Amino acid sequence: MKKIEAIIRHFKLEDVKSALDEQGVRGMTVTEVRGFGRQKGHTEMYRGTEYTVDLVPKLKLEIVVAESAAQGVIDTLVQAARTGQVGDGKIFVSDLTQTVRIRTGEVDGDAI
Amino acid sequence: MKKIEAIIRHFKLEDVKSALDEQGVRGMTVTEVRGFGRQKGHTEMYRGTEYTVDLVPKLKLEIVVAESAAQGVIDTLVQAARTGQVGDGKIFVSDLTQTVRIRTGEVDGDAI
Amino acid sequence: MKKIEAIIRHFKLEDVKSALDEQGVRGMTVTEVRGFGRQKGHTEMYRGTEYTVDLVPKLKLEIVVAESAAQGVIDTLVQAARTGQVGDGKIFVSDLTQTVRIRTGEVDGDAI
Amino acid sequence: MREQKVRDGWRLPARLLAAALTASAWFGAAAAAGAESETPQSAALAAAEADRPVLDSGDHAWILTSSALVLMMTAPGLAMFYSGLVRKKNVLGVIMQCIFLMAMMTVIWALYGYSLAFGGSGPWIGNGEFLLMRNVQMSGGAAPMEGSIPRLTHMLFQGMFFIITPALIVGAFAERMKFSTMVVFMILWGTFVYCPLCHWVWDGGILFDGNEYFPIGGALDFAGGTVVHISSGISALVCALLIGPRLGLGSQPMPPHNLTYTALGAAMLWVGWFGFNAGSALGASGLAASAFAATHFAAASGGLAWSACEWLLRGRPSLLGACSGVVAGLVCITPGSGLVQPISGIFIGLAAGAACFFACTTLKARFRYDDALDVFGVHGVGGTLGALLTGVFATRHVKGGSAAVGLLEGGSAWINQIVATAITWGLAIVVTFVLLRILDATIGLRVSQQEEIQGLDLSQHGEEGYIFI
Amino acid sequence: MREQKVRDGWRLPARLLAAALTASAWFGAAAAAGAESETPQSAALAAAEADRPVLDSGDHAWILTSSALVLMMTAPGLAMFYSGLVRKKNVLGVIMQCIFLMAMMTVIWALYGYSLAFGGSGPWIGNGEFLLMRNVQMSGGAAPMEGSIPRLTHMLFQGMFFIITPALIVGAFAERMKFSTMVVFMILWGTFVYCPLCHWVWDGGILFDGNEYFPIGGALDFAGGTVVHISSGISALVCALLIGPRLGLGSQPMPPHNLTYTALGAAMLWVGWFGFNAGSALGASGLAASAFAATHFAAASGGLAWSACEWLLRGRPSLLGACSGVVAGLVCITPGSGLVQPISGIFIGLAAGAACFFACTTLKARFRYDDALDVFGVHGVGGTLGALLTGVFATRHVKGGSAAVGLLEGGSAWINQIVATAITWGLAIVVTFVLLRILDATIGLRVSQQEEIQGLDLSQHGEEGYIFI
Amino acid sequence: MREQKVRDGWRLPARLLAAALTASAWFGAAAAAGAESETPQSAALAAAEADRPVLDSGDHAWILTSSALVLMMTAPGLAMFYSGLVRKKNVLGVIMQCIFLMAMMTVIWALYGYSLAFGGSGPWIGNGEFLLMRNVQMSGGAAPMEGSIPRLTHMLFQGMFFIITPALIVGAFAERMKFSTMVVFMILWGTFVYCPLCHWVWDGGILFDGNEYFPIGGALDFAGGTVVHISSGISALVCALLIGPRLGLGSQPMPPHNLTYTALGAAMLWVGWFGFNAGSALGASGLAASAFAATHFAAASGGLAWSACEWLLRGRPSLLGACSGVVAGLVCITPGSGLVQPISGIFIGLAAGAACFFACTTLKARFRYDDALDVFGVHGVGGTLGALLTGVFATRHVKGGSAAVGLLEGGSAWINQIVATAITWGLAIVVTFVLLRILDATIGLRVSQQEEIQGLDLSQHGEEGYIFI
Ligand SMILES: Nc1ncnc2c1ncn2[C@@H]1O[C@H](COP(=O)(O)OP(=O)(O)O)[C@@H](O)[C@H]1O
Ligand SMILES: Nc1ncnc2c1ncn2[C@@H]1O[C@H](COP(=O)(O)OP(=O)(O)O)[C@@H](O)[C@H]1O
Ligand SMILES: Nc1ncnc2c1ncn2[C@@H]1O[C@H](COP(=O)(O)OP(=O)(O)O)[C@@H](O)[C@H]1O
Repeated sequence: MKKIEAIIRHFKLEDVKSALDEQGVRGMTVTEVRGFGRQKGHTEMYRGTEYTVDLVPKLKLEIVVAESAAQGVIDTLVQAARTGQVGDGKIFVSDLTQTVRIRTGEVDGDAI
Repeated sequence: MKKIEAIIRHFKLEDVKSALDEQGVRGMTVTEVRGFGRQKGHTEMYRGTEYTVDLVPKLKLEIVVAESAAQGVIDTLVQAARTGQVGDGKIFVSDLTQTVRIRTGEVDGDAI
Repeated sequence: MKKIEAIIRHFKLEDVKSALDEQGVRGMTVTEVRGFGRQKGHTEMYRGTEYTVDLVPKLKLEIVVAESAAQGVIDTLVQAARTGQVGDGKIFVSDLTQTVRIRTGEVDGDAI
Repeated sequence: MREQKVRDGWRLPARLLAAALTASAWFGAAAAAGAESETPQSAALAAAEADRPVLDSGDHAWILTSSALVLMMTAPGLAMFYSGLVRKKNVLGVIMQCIFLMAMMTVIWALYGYSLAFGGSGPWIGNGEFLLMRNVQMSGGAAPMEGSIPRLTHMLFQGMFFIITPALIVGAFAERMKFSTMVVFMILWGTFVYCPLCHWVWDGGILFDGNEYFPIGGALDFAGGTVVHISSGISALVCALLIGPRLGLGSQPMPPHNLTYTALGAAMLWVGWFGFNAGSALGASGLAASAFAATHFAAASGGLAWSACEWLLRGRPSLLGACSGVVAGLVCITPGSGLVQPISGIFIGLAAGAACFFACTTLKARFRYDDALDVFGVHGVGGTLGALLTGVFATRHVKGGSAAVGLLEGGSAWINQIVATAITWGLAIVVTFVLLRILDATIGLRVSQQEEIQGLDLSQHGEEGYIFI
Repeated sequence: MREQKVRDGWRLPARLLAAALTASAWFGAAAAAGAESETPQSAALAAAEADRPVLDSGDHAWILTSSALVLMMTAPGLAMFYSGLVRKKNVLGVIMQCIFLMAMMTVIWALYGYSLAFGGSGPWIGNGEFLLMRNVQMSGGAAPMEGSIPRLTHMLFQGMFFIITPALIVGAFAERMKFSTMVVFMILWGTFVYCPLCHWVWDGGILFDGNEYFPIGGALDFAGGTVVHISSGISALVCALLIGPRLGLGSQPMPPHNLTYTALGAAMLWVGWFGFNAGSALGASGLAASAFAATHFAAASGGLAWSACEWLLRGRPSLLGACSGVVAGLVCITPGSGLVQPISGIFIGLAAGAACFFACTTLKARFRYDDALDVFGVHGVGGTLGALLTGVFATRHVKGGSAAVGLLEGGSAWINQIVATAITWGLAIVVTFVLLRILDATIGLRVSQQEEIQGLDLSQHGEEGYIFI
Repeated sequence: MREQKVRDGWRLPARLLAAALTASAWFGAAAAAGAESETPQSAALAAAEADRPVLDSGDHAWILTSSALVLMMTAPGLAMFYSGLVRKKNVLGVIMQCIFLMAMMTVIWALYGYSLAFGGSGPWIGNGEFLLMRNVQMSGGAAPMEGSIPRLTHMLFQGMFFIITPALIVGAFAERMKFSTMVVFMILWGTFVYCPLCHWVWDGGILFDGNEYFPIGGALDFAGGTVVHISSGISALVCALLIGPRLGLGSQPMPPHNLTYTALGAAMLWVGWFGFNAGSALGASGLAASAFAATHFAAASGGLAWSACEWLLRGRPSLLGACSGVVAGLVCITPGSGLVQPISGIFIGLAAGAACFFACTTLKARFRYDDALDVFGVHGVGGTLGALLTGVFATRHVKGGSAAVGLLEGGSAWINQIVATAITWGLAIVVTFVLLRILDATIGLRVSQQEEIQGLDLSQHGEEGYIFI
C-alpha cells in the first residue's frame, strides 16, 4: 500500500479527478491547505498596512493505492495537474503498513 | 511509533473520542477534509445549474501511538466509527521514525 | 527524504517561518487543524448549555527535506515554536519513498 | 388596532377646530373668494366632508415606514437571528422557512386572512367584507380609509404581523421538521389560530377591550402580546413536545454556528420593533412616541438584566445573552408599549430579562423539551409576563381617559389580562395540538434520520449555505 | 415622476378647500385677530400664496424615507444578494462595484445627471436648468418645490435610481471585468442610456405618458420598468455576450459561495423596494399605499411561483429559487405598481416567477450566454413582462380619471407599452454595444486569465474577503 | 437641537397664516356651524391655542424614522463595520461592546442623561428638569412638545447619539480592553464628557450658537461634529495611547478577518446617516432635504477621494479604502450638513477622503499609536476638519436669516468654529486621560496576555463567533 500525497492548485481539481477516474482510482481525500514555496505570494493592503502573503491556497490530495498502481497514479497526477507555471505543487509518496475499511473491517488490498 | 490516520463521519467524532479516551489515548489531531469514494455524493441545484458534489465532508483523525498500542486503537476506531453504511471511512497506518514534544524536547515514547 | 509534520500554535507561525527561512527551508504546507491533548480546552456557554471544547485550534506544518537536513529543521522547529506552556505541540517524522515536482517532473532531491 | 384609536389629547381639540374651520371657512369662501368658487357646495356638505376620515400624510408616512420595518423584522432580522443559532448544515433551512412564510402568508392575507381577522366585528371571527381585497383597494382614484390612513395600509401593517407570528414558531422545530409539513401546518395555524385570535383582540371580538360579548375577556394588547407572542410561544412549546428532540441532543454539541448573525439579527429586531410597537399607534402621534420610548427602554433593560444574570451566576456576560435579553425585553413590552409610561418599560424589561433567562436555562433544562431556539422561553414566557405586567403598569396618562387602568393606579385591568392570557394559552395549545396530530398521522412531521444527519439544507432544498473552498 | 402627479381623489377637494380657507380666513383675520396683523397682506396675495406649492411634511417624510430605502437596496441589499452568488475569490469585487457606483453615480447626478434627466421638458434630453444643483438647492432659507416635496428630495430620490440601475448590470459581467473599464463604462452608460431614457419616460420626453411629440410612445411606467429594469437587463445581456463566459464555465463548478448573503440581500431588496415603488407616488398618498400593497403581493407570489416550479420540476424548492422568484415578482410589478390593483399584483408576480424561472434555466442553458448572475433572466425578462402586463392590468380605479387604461378594462395602453418597450430595448442594445466595442478596442474589457484565476478581490483590489485563519 | 429651530422660509408665513385662520375661523364657527359648538370657546382662547406648539405628524414621522435609522447605525451598522476589521477571535467582543452600549447608554439616558444634557439652559450642565423622564412622558393622554414633535421623540432621537458616540470609541481599544473596565469607563465618559458637551453645544451652553455666556465659543454644529465625532475621535486617541498597542503588532499580521462585514456595515452607516443628519432638522422640512443631500454628496465624494488616493499612490483602489472614504465624508459633513449647500458637500467630502487617508496611513505609521480601527484617523481628523470647513462653507441660503455666515460669503463663523473645536479637544483629552488613569490604577484597562492571545470572544464572553465545522 502506498500513500500518495499531492499538493495541487485549486482549479486543477476537476481535471485531476477525472484523470484519476479513468485510471481506475476510486477514492481519495482532499484537504484545504496553504502552501509556501517558490511561487511568490501577493501583497494585500489594508488602510495603512501592507501584508505580504506568502502562503498560497492549495489543495492536498491523499490517495492510497496498491503498490503496483502507484506509479501510474503518480504519472497521471503529474500530467493532469501541470500548468508549467511555478506553484504547480508536489507529490510525496510513502509506505503504509496497514489499511482498514471501517464499514467492513476489511484490510489492506480489499480496503480501498 | 505508529501514526494512525482515520477518515470518519463528522457525527461520529464524539463517540470515537470517548472510546479512545477509555482506551487511554491522550492526544490526537483533527482535520476537516472532503472525501471521495464509494459513498455517492449528492446533487445541488442553483438556478439553472445542477452540480454533482461527490466530495463528501469527513473528518480526518491523526493519532500517534506506541507500536504496541496500535492494534487496540485501530480496533476501537473500527468499532466506534462504524455505522455499516457506505462511507464510514478508512484507517491508514504508517511508521514514524521520530516523535518530539516541542514543549520539552522529549522524544518518541515520552513525547506522546 | 523525510517528511516532518509539526503541530504548532497559530501565533507561532511567523516565528517558525522566519526561523526555517534562515535554515534554508524553501517550502512547506500548512493546514488548519484542531488538536486534542494535555492542553485543557475551554468551556463555552450558549443560553442554557455549557460545552467543554477540548479541541484546540492548531496549525499543522508539513515540511519535506532531505534526510541530512532533517535534524536541523527539527531542532529549529522545537526552538521557534516553544513557549513552555502545555499545548506547544508535537513533531512527527516519517520516511518518504518518492518526491516529485509536478511542474517539471523532477524527483526526490531535486523536487524540493 | 381598534382600541388604539384613542389618540393623545391634543388631537381632540384639533379635530373640533378643523371641523369648525371647515364650516366657517366656507361661508367666507362663498362670499369672498370668487376665484375659488368653481365647486359651489353648501355648508352642510362641508360639514359632512369634515366627518369623512381624511388621510393624514404624516400618520400615513409613519405607518408605511412601520410596515417596512416589521417586514424587515422577519427577514433579514429574524432569519439572521435564528439562522445563526442552528448548525451550519441547517442554516438555509431556517432562512428558507422565514422567506417562504413571508411569501405564503402574504398571499393568504390578501386572499382571505385580512377579511377573517378584520372583517365586520362579530364576537368570533371576521366576515367576507374584505375578501380578495374588496373594500380595501382604491376605487375611482380614491382609497377607503381606516382612521387617518388608507385601509390598504392598515391591511399591510397587520399583514406583516401575520408573517412574523408563524415565523417565530419556526425556532421550536428547527433542524428537524419536514419543509412540506411546515408549509401545510402554517397555512392551518394562520387560519385557525392567528385570524380568530386577532379578531378577538383587535377587531371587536371576545377579547377586545370593552367588547360587549365577554367584557371580562377584554384585554389590553397594544401591539401583540397575546396575538403574536403568547400565541406563537405557546404553540412553539407544543411543537417542540410533539416533534421531539433533535437527533443527538445531549450527546453531540449543537452550539450556534454563527453568533455574529444572531447578534446582527437581534439588532435588526430591535430597530424593526419600533415599527411593530410604535406603528401600532396607527399614526405619528404622541402615543407613537411614547410606545417607541417604552419599547426602546425595555429592550435596553432586558439586555442588561440577562447580562447581569450571566455575570453574577456564570462569571461573564455573553453576547448571546445580551441579545436574548434584548429580545425578551422587546417581547415583554409589546402588549403594554402604548399603555405604560416609558420609564415603566425599564422595569418591564428588567423583569423580562431575568424571567426569560431563568426559563431558557433552568426551566428548559429541568423539563428537557427541545425548544431548539427558545421560542417558548422567550416569546411564551416573555409574552405572558408582558400581558400580566401590562395589567399592572398601564396608565390613563398614556391610554387617555380618566378611569384608572393598571393595578398600580388602582385599576382592574389585570383581571382581564389574566383571563385573556389564559384563553390565548388554551386556544394555542388545543389547536396546535390537534393540527400537529393530524399532520403527524398523515404526512409526517419529521424528516428521516438520514436527512436530519445530512442537514435540512441539502435534504430539503438541495443547497449548501457556505462554499468557502 | 411627473405622470404620478395624478393623486388619489381625496386630495382634490382638500386642495380646493384649502384655497378657499386661505382666502376667506384672511378676511376674518384682517377684521378680528389684531394681534396677528404684523404682516398685512391683501386677499389677492393670499390667493397667490395658495397656488404656490406647499411642502407637505408627511409626503416629505415618506419620500425621504423612501430615498434611504432605495439606497439601502444597492448596498447592503444588492451587494449582499450578488456577492453571495459569486465564488469566494470575487466577493469583494462585486461589493466594491456596488459601493463605488453608489459614490460615483451620485457625484455625476449632482454635477449634471439630474439636469440631463429632469431639466426642461424637451423631447430628447434635459437641459442645463439644474446643472451643479442650480435651482435645486435652497436659496434665502427656502427650498424650491416639486409638487408637495422640495426639489432637493425629488433629486435625491431619483438619484438613488441612477445608482441602482447600473449596479444591477454588474451581475452580468461578474467575476471577470476589469474594474477600471467598469468605471468608465458606467459613466458613459449613465450619461448616454439612463439620462435620456429617464427624460423620455418621466420628464415629458418621447415616451412620456401623454406627450405631444410621439403620443404612441407614451408609456405607463410608474416606478421604473423601462427606465430601470429593461434598460439594465437588456444592457446586461449585451455585456454578457460581448465579454464572453467566465473561464472554466461548464467544466469547473461555480456554485454560490454564500447563499445566506444572497437570501438576506433578497430580503433587504424586498423591504427596500417599498421605497422604490411606493416612494414613486412622490407622497404618502393613497396611491403610495396601493403601490406598496401591489409590490408586496407581487413579491410574495413571485416567490411562490418560482418555488412551485422547482418543486414540481425538480422535486424540492430551494432558497435561491424562492429569493429569485421574489426579486422577479418585484421587478415585474415595478412599472405597474401604482397603476394596477394590488390583487392584480398576485397575478403579475405569479407570471414573473414562472417566466423568469424559465428564462434563467431553460433559455440561458439553450443559448449558452454567461449572464453570470441572471440580470437578463430576471430584470430583462421580468421588466419586459412587467411593462406588457401593465398594459393589461392598469386601471383607472388606481390611476384616476375616467378613461379606460389597461386591456382588461378595454383600454389601449398595451399598444404604447409595446412601442415603448421596443424603443427601450433598441436604445439599450445599440448604445451598450457601441460603448463596449469602443472600450474593448481601447482599454480592454476583461482582466487577464491569471487575474481571473486569482480572483478579482486580490487582482483588482489587493484584498481578501474572509481571513478566518 | 435648538439652533436648528430656524426653519426654512415657507414655514413662517404658514405659521402666521395658521394663527390668523384660527382666530377668524372661530368667528364663523360660532355663528354658523351649530352642530360643532359643543365646546364654546372664545377667540382669545383660540389664539392662545395657536401659540401652543402643535404636533406636525409629518415632522414626527420623519424623526421617529430617523431615530430608528440612528439606532441602526450602531448595530447592525457600526457593529458590522468594526467587527469585520478585527481578527476572528475578537469578532464577538466588538459586537458585544456595541450591543451592550446600546442597552446601557439607553438606560442612563432615561435615568439622568437626557436631563443633564437638555434640562434647563445654564452655561455648564443641564438640570433635573427631565430626571427619570419627568416632563417628558405623556400626562393625561397628552405629550409635552418640543417644537413640532413630542419631547419624547426629541429625547429618543438624541438618545441614539448618546449610544453611538461611545460606541465609536470602541474601535480604538479593540482586541485588548477588559469588558468590565469598558463598561465603567463608558458610564463615566458619557456622564462627564458627552452630557456636558451636548449641553454646551445644543442646549444653550457655552458653545451654543448665539449664547450670551461665551459668544466666541458659539459653534455651528448641525448634527454632531463636535459633540459626536471630535469628542469620540480625540478620546479614542487618548485611549489608544494609554492602553498601548496590541500584542504582536508589527510582527504578526492583523488583517481584517471579514471585509464583507465591513463593507456592508459601511453601507448601513451611509443609509443610517441620513437619519443622523437630516433628522437633526427635527422635522421633514426643506432643511432636512438639504442636509440629506449634503450628506449623500459628501459620502459619495469621500469614497471617491480615498479611492483616488489609493489608485494613484498604490496602483489600485480597495474596497476597504472606498468604505473608509465614505465614512470619512459622512463624518466631515456632519457639523455642516444643514448649514452648507449640498454642492459644497462634494468639496467637503473630497477633502475628508484625502485628509483621513493621509491620517490613517502616513500619520498613524509615523507616530505608531495603535488606534486599532482608526477612530482618531477618521472621526478625530474628519470631525475636526468638518468643524473648520463648516466655518468656511456655511451659508445664509441654508441657515436662513440675512447675516453672512461662512468665510466664503464673508462671515466670521470660522473663528467660533476654531474656538469650539479647541475647547472640545481639551475637554475630551483631559477627562478621558483622567478617567483612564484612575481605571488603570484600580481595575486595570487590559486583559491578560493569555486572554489577549486567546481572543476576547472566549476570554471575556465564553463564546466563539463562527463554528463552521
Ligand atoms: N519542502 C516542502 N515541503 C512541503 N511542501 C512543500 C515543499 N515545497 C513545496 N511545497 C508545497 O508545494 C507547493 C508548490 O511549491 P512551489 O515551490 O511554490 O512551486 P513548484 O512546485 O512549482 O516548484 C507549495 O505551495 C507547498 O504547498
Ligand atoms: N483510496 C483512498 N485514498 C484515500 N482516501 C480514501 C480512499 N478511499 C476512500 N477514502 C476516504 O474514505 C472515505 C470513505 O470511503 P467510501 O469508499 O466512500 O466508503 P467506505 O469506506 O465505507 O467503503 C472517502 O470519503 C475518502 O475520504
Ligand atoms: N498522540 C497524538 N497524536 C496526534 N497528535 C497529537 C497527539 N498528542 C498531541 N497531539 C497534538 O499536539 C497538540 C499539543 O499536545 P498537548 O498534549 O496539548 O501539549 P504538549 O505537546 O505541550 O504536551 C495537540 O493539540 C494535538 O494536536
